[in-house]
Amino acid sequence: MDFDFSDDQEQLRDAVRRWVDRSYTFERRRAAVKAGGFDRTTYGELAELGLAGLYVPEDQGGMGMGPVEAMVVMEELGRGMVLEPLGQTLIASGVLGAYAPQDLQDAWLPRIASGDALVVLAHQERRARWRLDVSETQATESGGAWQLSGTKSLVPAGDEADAFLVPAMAQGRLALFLVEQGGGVHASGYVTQDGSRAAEVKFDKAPATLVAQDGLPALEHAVDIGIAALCAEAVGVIDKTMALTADYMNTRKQFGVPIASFQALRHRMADMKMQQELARSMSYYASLKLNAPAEERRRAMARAKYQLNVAMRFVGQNSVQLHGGIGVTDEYIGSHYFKKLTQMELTFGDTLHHLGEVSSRMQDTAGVFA
Amino acid sequence: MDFDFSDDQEQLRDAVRRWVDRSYTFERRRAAVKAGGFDRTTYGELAELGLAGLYVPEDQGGMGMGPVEAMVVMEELGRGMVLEPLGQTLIASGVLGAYAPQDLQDAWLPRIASGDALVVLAHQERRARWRLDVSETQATESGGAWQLSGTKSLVPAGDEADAFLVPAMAQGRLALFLVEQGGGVHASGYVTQDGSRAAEVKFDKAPATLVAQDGLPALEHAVDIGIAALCAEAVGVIDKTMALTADYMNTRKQFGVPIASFQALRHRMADMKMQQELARSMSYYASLKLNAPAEERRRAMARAKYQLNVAMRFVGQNSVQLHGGIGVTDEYIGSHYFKKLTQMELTFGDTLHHLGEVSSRMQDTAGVFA
Amino acid sequence: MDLAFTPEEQQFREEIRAWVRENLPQDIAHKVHNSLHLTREDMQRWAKILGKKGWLGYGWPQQFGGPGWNAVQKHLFEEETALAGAPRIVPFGPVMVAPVIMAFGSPEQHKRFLPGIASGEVWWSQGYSEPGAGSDLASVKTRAERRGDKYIVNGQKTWTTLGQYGDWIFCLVRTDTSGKPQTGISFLLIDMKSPGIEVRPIIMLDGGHEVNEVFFDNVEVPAENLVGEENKGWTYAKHLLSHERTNIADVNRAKRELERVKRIAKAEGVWEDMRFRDEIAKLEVDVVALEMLVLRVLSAEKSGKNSLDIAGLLKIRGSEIQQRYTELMMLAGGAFSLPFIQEAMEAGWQGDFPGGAVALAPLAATYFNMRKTTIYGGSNEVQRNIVAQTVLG
Amino acid sequence: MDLAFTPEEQQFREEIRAWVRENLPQDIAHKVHNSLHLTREDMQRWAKILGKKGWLGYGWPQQFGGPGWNAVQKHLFEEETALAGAPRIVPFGPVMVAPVIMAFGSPEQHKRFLPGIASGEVWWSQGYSEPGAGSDLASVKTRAERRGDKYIVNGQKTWTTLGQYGDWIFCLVRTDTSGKPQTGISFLLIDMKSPGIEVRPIIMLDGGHEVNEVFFDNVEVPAENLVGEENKGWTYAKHLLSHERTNIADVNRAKRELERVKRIAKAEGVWEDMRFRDEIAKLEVDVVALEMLVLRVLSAEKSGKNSLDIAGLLKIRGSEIQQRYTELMMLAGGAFSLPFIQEAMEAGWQGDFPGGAVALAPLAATYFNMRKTTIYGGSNEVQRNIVAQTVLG
Repeated sequence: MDFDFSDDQEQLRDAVRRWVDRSYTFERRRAAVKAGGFDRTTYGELAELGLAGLYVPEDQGGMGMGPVEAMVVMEELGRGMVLEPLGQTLIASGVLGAYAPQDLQDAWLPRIASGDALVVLAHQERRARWRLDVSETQATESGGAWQLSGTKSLVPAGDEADAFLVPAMAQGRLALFLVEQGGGVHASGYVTQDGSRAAEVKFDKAPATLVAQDGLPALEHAVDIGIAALCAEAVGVIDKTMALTADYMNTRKQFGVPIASFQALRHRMADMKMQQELARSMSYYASLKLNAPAEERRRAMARAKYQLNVAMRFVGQNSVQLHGGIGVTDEYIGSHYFKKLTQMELTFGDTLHHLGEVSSRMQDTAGVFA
Repeated sequence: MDFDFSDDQEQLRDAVRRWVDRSYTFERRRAAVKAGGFDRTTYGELAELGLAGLYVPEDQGGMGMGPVEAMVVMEELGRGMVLEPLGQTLIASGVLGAYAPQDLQDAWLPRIASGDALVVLAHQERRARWRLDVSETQATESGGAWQLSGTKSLVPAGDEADAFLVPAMAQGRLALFLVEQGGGVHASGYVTQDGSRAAEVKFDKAPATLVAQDGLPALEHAVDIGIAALCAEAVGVIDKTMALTADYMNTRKQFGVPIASFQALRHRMADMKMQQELARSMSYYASLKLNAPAEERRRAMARAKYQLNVAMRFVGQNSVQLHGGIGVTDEYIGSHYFKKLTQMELTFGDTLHHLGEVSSRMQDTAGVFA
Repeated sequence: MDLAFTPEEQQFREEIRAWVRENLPQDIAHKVHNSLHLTREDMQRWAKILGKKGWLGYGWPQQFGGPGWNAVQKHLFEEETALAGAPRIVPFGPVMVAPVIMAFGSPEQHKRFLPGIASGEVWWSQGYSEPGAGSDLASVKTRAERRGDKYIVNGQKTWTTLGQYGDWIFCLVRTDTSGKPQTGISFLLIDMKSPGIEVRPIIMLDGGHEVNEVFFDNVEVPAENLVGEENKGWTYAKHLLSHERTNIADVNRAKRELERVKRIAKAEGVWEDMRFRDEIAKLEVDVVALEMLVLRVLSAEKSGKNSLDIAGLLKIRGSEIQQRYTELMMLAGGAFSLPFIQEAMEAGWQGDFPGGAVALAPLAATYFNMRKTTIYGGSNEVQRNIVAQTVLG
Repeated sequence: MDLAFTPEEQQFREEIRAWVRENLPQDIAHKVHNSLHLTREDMQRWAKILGKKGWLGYGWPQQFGGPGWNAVQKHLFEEETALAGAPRIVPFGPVMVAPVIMAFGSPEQHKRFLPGIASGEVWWSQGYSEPGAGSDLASVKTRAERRGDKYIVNGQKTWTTLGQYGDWIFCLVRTDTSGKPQTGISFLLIDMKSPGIEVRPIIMLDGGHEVNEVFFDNVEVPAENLVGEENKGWTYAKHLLSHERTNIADVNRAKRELERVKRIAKAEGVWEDMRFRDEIAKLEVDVVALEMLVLRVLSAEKSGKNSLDIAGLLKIRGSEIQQRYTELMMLAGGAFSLPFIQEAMEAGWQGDFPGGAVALAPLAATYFNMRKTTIYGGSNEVQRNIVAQTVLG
């Protein structure tokens, strides 16, 4: 049992942090939001750092790294509120590497690693809410070729992506497909609450390649990779939110003294610090359980996302409150962290959903190792 | 719409308060707890004040008063943590007056009003939890005479009472009976957490008189009378708890200053004050809805008991915390208020039960008048 | 003690209800019921309808042209308009500055300013907060120097709600720096068309333009626009603040929005989810308890027998509930609350919203916007200080 | 970074587990698993079994006869004993005073006091708190006057846990009143059989006798019982307090009690109630998150690479969770938690409990008793002050 990061991991963290601090300024981000919430150049820079290939094996041009390295990277991207969806790339490369036929891997993984191809998960449907086992998207086969029809919502960078991982019903059973942007795909993009880009993606007899016949385990795995990445990203967002809030409280004066001197506000910060450390602990937990057997992994992700959701809401709302008026203005960076936290709470399952998952998965004994 | 008390109501309050302050000292109460948690002499004094006949019509020897007067009285008894279960007397007289045949009323109401007869509700069964519509107690009829067999738990002052209101299954349907202490009744008494007395009461072919063939509405009404009385009592307990806590905070010094000067503790008190006023508001609401039609009344009681439960736990736990060490000693009166609040939370339905009741009774519109 | 309204009060309610049914424009009510964007014209239109009826200043005494209603009648009016989907009355004129002018202004000021406020013709703004001051109102820095029959005003106000529409602004200004902060403050009425005034928007986190900074650069204000006496403005300001808090709980809007939470939950399929419905149930209890608290205050005001010193509790609880129902609506929308499509918050928008869930379009923005309610009007932390004072001394 | 224990750590755990399985008396474990009353004899019996094995001072370095375990090994020992239902080690001797004697005591004191502590023969009590002092430990008033080779002690200590069983007591006493409160405090070891000592019980709200007042009336204490230097006791006390907090989160007990919450919920039929089960689920997440937090601290201690300054968080969260599981157990019992039948909290009681629900007999009392955990050991309010200091300076 060891929670120290290796030197390589520390170096990776430093590299990403340096890029965020030097290249990914708030002004650049703001411009990117105005321009639609996704910037291919920025994504290219992430790929240049090797991050797009983090989960891609070295012989496919990637770094062949694991969940802990992904966690380190996502924390730093969270600290900078980077808009480009690297978490999606982790999902796509992780799932393709684990479930796709070899030829599909050979075709896509090198392109993902180089940043040439952005592949994202397109699974959200209007009536499914947080359920993964239902879909109204239909897949039909004819002469060995698959076609998909249906609509997926809130697809990250959906009109900028080069391909999609899409769950659909094939002969009454959920399967997972890869669909390329192009004929039969109509993506309509928009900006979301946190400033990033998403799209409504309509598939109309779109040509598709089968990734996994038994799609639900692959889809669950995809979402779990996303949850672990999101938890880590959230830790970065929370860390930065806490730092901003502490700075503000030590600067801002009311009634002649810094507001950091008011005990009621200090205790609030202590409660936020609690959530911050619980969040970090459960983000570690999520990443360290990501390669566990499916049942154990699912239980761990539910626990982690529940705790992170609680922490994100508590820290976000109280940070705004402790800032007062400035905290609710667009000009101040803190309000953007708050919106980011809110959006993450509503991604990959909300608080009540994961409470339900924890509840239904409880066993007689419980603990980190159970 | 008017929340002022009438002069008569204020006089009633003064009379009860005077009795509590002068006659019902903490030392007297402590002695009563040691002696078993119920004192017939004390109950007689309540009856002398007319309180046992509060709900009994004047022509039956009572005061013929209503829920607001009951509320006023219960608040004051709560303030003094009076052990003797006047709420039970309100239940018995209210239910007998509303549901029993006239001859049964004539036989019992005058004796209840005078304090000669203590009649209590015996409804709790081990497997029923908070459900009122199930019972394993069986009633059988033979030649117009009823007999009851079964066990009721946690019957207030159950080994001191003269008679019981008992729900039991009669030909597959819940009916309500009156059973006198005596043959076929075996009551085994004990003290409860708040120092008051209760008993396990076993009925073994005990002779019974039918109060209501359709027992569920009567039992629900009984419990609702109990809830309204308990809410009012809780307001008295909370008021006194708040006063004790404020006094203590202004007296007790730490680090050279009264602990009332620490902002974090002041804000806690503000939150407790919120609960105190919400509790009082919902106690008013409960009493003012007690004569409403059954469906509206049940909804109102669920809302009220839910709010009071939340308030009781919050005020009780925080009062102990603000007191520090002294708050968890038997010697200090405050710890007894805390235990009283805890017991009331677990009487007539806990917090989650009433949340469920509110949830299942929600309508499109909501408000005090809906 | 009685929960029922008197027959007279019932009849009063019926009259209000009938009048609102006939006079509240349905396009405006539609926007209110769905959190769609209200234009200046929308707000002004409703204000003038009320003004014509004599109800824009519904809290005014009869001597100034108000209806002279008691506390319960005012509450019934607020309840009926809120439930019907009327916009909140923009308070700066009729609710805030008017009572100050009535209490402390000259007869000339009464004649000059009150009619325009009562009719809804003149839009007033509030010039209280200043940069860096927040809840510490007494630290006013905007200066007003007396030169002959004029004041020369220099300084800056901020958080001026809807100041971009303002015709006039009432300001706290510093006319004396020698004594304690509370002394040396004056209460000045300023024409916003005066040279030297600049209004700059503050964009809020939801993307909306609701508040402003107002800059004063050598603005000349006729001395006759001073309310009451010089350097006594702090007294008048406190008078205003006590008026500001009467309807601060906003429980009638909460009742309307609770209904809406239920509608949205049903549409989104979470009404059948016990976990989500429990959250609504808790909110329902909170709303009912708040309403009882408000009714207790009204009853005490009406009878004058027992005054209830719980304005702080009303502000705290009311704002918490406002935040909670906007939060629950957003949560009911789930992931479909996430698209940020500003045009979809305008009435009549015909575009495609993701998943066709256009009713959800304003929910996240409304949630974000409502974070302000625990900050403004005296932050909830300041309110807790006040409440604690009543308990602990 | 790795969540798994090393093979060596796994093997260590297995050894502990096997030993505990063989050596923990089952009658004692039964009491622990059911919150039944533990006698002095129970606690002493287990202490001596551990003492014989050399594990009563399981945190001691090898030079003083301890096993010299690292942080992870200590945790594994605590986990295995807690899950098996061992009583908590009474900390005053082996966990509190022993490290102070080791660090600051003389070789003679080492020889005289440590063996009796390590073996479990000698029962120690703590004399820190005084009436009216609470979290303000520096305000010690109990005086110790030097007369020749003796100190004469007068004053009063309070909240002395299990002091009724004590053979010896370690005390903070005032030996100098001239300087700041923190200076002039000395650390004295006192034989509780000395004339002039009186121990009076404080009965707790659950009816239990767990803490005491200890009165000192001209008690003579040989000067050789002074630890370290006169007037430097505050330094030693702080050393002790830092040791006191290591296992303050008590997460292993929390895991055991979480299992018990589930057992009780199933027996009471509320496991199938989604509302109740959700409360258990929240507790489960809380416990897992706390365990991760503890493991992070252990890892940091083991590697010495990153120190984690979060003792305050562990105390706050650990105590909140302790309170919550006792609360949930009581709530699971519902109305049947209400009978207060003290004999039913003794093992082997054969009487009739209402409804036959004898397993519920201690639940309310345990809930009441656990209210102390957010008060003692530095109240959670004091802990929040400390945590805030780390964030805000």
